[in-house]
Amino acid sequence: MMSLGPYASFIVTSYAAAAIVVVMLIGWVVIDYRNQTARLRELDRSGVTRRSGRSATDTP
Amino acid sequence: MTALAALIRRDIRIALRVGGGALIGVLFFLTVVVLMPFAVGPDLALLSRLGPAILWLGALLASLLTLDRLFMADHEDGSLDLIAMSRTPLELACAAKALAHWLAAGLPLVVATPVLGLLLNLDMVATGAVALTLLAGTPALTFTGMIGAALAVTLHRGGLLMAVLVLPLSIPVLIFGVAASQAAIAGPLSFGAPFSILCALSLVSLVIGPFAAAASLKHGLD
Amino acid sequence: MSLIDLANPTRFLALSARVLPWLAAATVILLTIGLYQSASAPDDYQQGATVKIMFIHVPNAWLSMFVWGVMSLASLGTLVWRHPLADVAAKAAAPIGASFTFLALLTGSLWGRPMWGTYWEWDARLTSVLILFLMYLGLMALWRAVEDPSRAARAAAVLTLVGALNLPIIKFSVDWWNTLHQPASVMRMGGSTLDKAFLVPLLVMAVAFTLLFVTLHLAAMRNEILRRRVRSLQMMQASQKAA
Amino acid sequence: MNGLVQGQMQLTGRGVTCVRGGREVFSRLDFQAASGEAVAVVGRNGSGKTSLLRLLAGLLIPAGGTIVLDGGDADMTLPEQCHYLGHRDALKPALSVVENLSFWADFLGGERCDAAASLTTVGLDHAALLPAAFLSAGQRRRLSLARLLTVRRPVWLLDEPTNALDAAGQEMFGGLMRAHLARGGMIIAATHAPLGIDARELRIGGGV
Repeated sequence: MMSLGPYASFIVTSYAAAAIVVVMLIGWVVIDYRNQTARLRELDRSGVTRRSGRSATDTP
Repeated sequence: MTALAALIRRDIRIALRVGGGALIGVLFFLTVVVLMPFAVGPDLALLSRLGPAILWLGALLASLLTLDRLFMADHEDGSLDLIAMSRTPLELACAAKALAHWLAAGLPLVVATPVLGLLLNLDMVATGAVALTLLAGTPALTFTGMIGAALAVTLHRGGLLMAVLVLPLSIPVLIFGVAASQAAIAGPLSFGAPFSILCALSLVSLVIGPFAAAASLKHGLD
Repeated sequence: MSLIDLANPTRFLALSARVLPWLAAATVILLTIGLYQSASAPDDYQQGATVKIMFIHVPNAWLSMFVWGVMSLASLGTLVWRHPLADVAAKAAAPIGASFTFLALLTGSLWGRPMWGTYWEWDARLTSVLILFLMYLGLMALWRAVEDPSRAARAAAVLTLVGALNLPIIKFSVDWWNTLHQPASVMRMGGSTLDKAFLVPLLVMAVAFTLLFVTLHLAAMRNEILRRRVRSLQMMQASQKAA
Repeated sequence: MNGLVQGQMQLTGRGVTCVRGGREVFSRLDFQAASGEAVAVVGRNGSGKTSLLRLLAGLLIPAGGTIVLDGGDADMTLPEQCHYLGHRDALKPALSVVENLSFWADFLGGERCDAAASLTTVGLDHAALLPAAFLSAGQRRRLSLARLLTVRRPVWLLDEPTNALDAAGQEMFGGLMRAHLARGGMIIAATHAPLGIDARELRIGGGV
């Protein structure tokens, strides 16, 4: 373990905060993606289709 | 009871959804507080002395601005007519709406206070004191401001007129809120006396606000 | 691959799906290298180990401005070419930019505490970043306040561009308002004053965080496109059955 | 679809006078309506049709005269036994269709029926989970009608109820009104267009 000097807690807090915020951003993106695709699938099942006639979920 | 619970639930839901104003109040609070040092100067000693006053003024303006639409939105889409006709007494419905507004827009101000206290160089005790006085005092702001919101419906005018009507009513809350926080920080007065007056003001406004708002709404529905 | 192809949302979804894993992998690798290098960087003779905070503070501060730049470009796309993908790019960037700005503020104040003895100093640079943060929040509030995304996009684009023009003015005013600040160190005229031992990890971290932003931004843009697809399908669903 | 109305009801207005903004809208108006009866309030623009409905709903205070409901629920005032369907739809665009409807059902209280069933009746079941902001004017009107079905009230006060409804919607609405009258309900509607059911005409404001 490297020595961080008298202000170790500040350094650790900074890195931890950065990690938490980044994890939250990733979580937001992933959960949002799941929500939207789930809603798209639900709409697809209830028979709503886009004007072009393609399925709503076909994201190649 | 279910009627009032339904009303509270609906109002909170609307405030939190797209287009709702719950978090804009906090943002306004933040902005007002951040602007202060630019006018006063970055002197930390001065800022920490003015801190409670700045926070209280910011909270006062923020809660007032979001109150503007409390009854106006329901009036414009006709909901207010149905609320007035219903079996629920209009006074209780008004109280429920104000409570929902406080939960969605007033409570976040209290939660944001510690962060702003940091910016104004307040220490833990001072920040805690200001947050506590805001917790006790913002209900009074909401419930007196509600009278102005109801008058805005009656007069078909919101915004500045409402501010002019309501701001004088909130002077006592401001006086005792700031006095209690200052007492907790510097003394020499005790914290208890102004704080209990502040709580009393909140309780009184809890009673007077709904009755006054309902009375003015009843005459403003045509 | 022409720009027109990229501009089609369906094409964009397909392309971004192929690019995203590579971007994510590159981000992880660079972040690992950067973190290792910043861990093994020596202590500063003045600041001691607290200099390590710089390795995340500076990239976040850089991104806080870079993201606004990206949003300004996207806003130009919205206003000049009226391109829907530009709206999507601008909207998806705002929360990410706000997060990075928040991190810049937080790490800045954690760095400042050992140096100045207080978490917050109305120092010119911190204050400018705070104003930038407020502008991000205002922009997000604007996106939330308007229900119709294409109408919100117009307003947000105007606000973003005005903000971009205003930022130097704000920075100048704040500098003038408060002359008690440290001199800028990385971009100083006549070369950097930072030692190479700090500069290399700093640059690696800056690139890694920029890649992180690009990855997140791309993913958020995909979500936004899907959200709009859901919205338009729902509107169709509302009108589909008449009686 | 069982009953809500306790016996016969009679709504009587005697010498009702309405003054708004210092102007006398109508004066000494006598009218009555009974259970199972529909009254169509007609008259030119500005003759006070909406004002009459709002007087009945208790939203305006009459400058003179009396309005009495005999035979209803004695514990409740007239407005509490009325449904008021005004020009404005009392819908929140941020809430979904079913959230809007179930809020009013919870708030208005009293005897109620299934919200999903009334959405099906008015032809909005496919849009139940969508935000009300996505609805067209006609669909918003249909959603307001679903409120009248979900919460049972003996008296319906309708202000231009067929506005924005298409032909199929008007036919559906006619059926709803006939069913309401058959259960012993009462309808008072201000209208320019034909109501679609047999109704006694109440002409106010003179003229043609």
